[in-house]
Amino acid sequence: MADETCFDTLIHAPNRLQICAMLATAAEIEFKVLRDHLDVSDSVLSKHIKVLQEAGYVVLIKRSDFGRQRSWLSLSSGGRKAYTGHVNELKRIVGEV
Amino acid sequence: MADETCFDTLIHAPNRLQICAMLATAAEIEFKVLRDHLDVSDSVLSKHIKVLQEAGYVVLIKRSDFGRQRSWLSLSSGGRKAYTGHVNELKRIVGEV
Amino acid sequence: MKENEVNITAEQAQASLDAVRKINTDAVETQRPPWWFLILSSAAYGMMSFSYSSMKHENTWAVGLIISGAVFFLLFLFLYYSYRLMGIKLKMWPTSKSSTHIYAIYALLFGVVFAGARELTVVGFDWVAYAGGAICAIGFFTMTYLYPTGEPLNTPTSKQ
Amino acid sequence: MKENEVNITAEQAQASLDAVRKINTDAVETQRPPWWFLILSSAAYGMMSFSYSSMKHENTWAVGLIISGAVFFLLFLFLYYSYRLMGIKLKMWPTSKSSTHIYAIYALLFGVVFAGARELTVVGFDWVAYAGGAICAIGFFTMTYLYPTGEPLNTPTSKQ
Repeated sequence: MADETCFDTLIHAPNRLQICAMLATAAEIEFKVLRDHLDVSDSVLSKHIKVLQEAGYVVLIKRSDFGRQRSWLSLSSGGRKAYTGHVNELKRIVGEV
Repeated sequence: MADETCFDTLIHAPNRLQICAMLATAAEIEFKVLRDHLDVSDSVLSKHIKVLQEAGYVVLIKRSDFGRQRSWLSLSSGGRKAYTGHVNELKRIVGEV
Repeated sequence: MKENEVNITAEQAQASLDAVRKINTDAVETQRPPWWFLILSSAAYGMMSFSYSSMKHENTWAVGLIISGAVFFLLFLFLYYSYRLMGIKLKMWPTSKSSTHIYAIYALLFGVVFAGARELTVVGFDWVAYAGGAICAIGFFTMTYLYPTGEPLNTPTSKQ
Repeated sequence: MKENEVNITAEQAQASLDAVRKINTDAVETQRPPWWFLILSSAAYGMMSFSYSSMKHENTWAVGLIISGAVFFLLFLFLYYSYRLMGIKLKMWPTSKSSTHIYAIYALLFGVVFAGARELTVVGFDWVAYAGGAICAIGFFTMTYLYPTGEPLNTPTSKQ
């Protein structure tokens, strides 16, 4: 495969890798849904999201559904590229590719 | 009003009063939604729900929506009566009725 | 479990009632339908009353009644389904004495307006159909806006 | 931020990949539509192919195509809306190289079957319309069941 491989320490932190993996499967995921799937607290998830946001990997949009304010998270194209590259590098390390 | 008034120590515990107040407004509320509205942790809410369940005030039903298992909570008619009675007693104490 | 002797002060009771009021306000805000829904459902409801009043053998307002009724029903089905997915099953029936009062207002107000407007329109007062439709639309809008949970805000306001 | 020198062991990398696989499995299970949806949408899809193949000037299968297409579209609208309320916006377009492959299979398989079945049916092989419809229904069911997220399970299985 001609995919890029690149180890990314920012993504490698356990919770962040899982955040990216989850976000990669959908267009957008709500903050609370992501929190429940990862089984972490609000504050822990917020902290990681902030780091990923600052790196430009994750985009946060607030929208209202039926008067309820919700925070939606999605992977930016840069974030998706970095995540894919990181997973490919992990695969290379375990000798899979 | 001819409503019953009856102080209920079981309901009076702060979080439990709020749980009953929230459940009284709808037919059923999902566990996670209730938790987010009350801003408490899963374990704290579980503990209170258990007490209310054992008293027969709250009913818990598990259902699945789109493959997602969800716990739904509702006030039993006994729970609703106890809650209304308790609120009426509180009103009597503050001299409102 | 239950004690009839009161063992809390008025201040403590007031604090508890304030907590209940806060939760009720929260619930009302959460369960209040969005504006577009309030407007569409009220319009459909007003249209139902108007169509029912204007219905005669020689016209087709019966179709108007069926269509507006279907729209009204589908809107509520949609609302109910949406809230259910968001984790709230809306109340369909009165469950307490206080909510019975609210539902009674609905029934009385709209039952009387529906029947009355039709009677008067049939007798010849055509403008009553419009008035009845408007009353239904505005009344429904107001009631749904104020009491989305079907419960009055049965909490102390006198001490505020 | 990025380091090209590898500073973790194969075991650590494997553990990370396992975590990713766990999340992917979780996502697939969450986003997999319920059985009734899979069955209805596959049936509608198969019907679309069958109607398209059987469509001739002298019959009304064009109506069948329109109806099954509308059912298919509405089912997906409903699914999309439901998931959105539950906090997940489903992916509509391929976003990565691996998901492009999945979408290409859909396009190729169904494009070829749709066009081919019609060509052969028009030429006179009536049974091809049934075969094409069945292939579309089964293919769609399988693909949607296996890849609800539009992503292959791109995680290590060789070491399991």
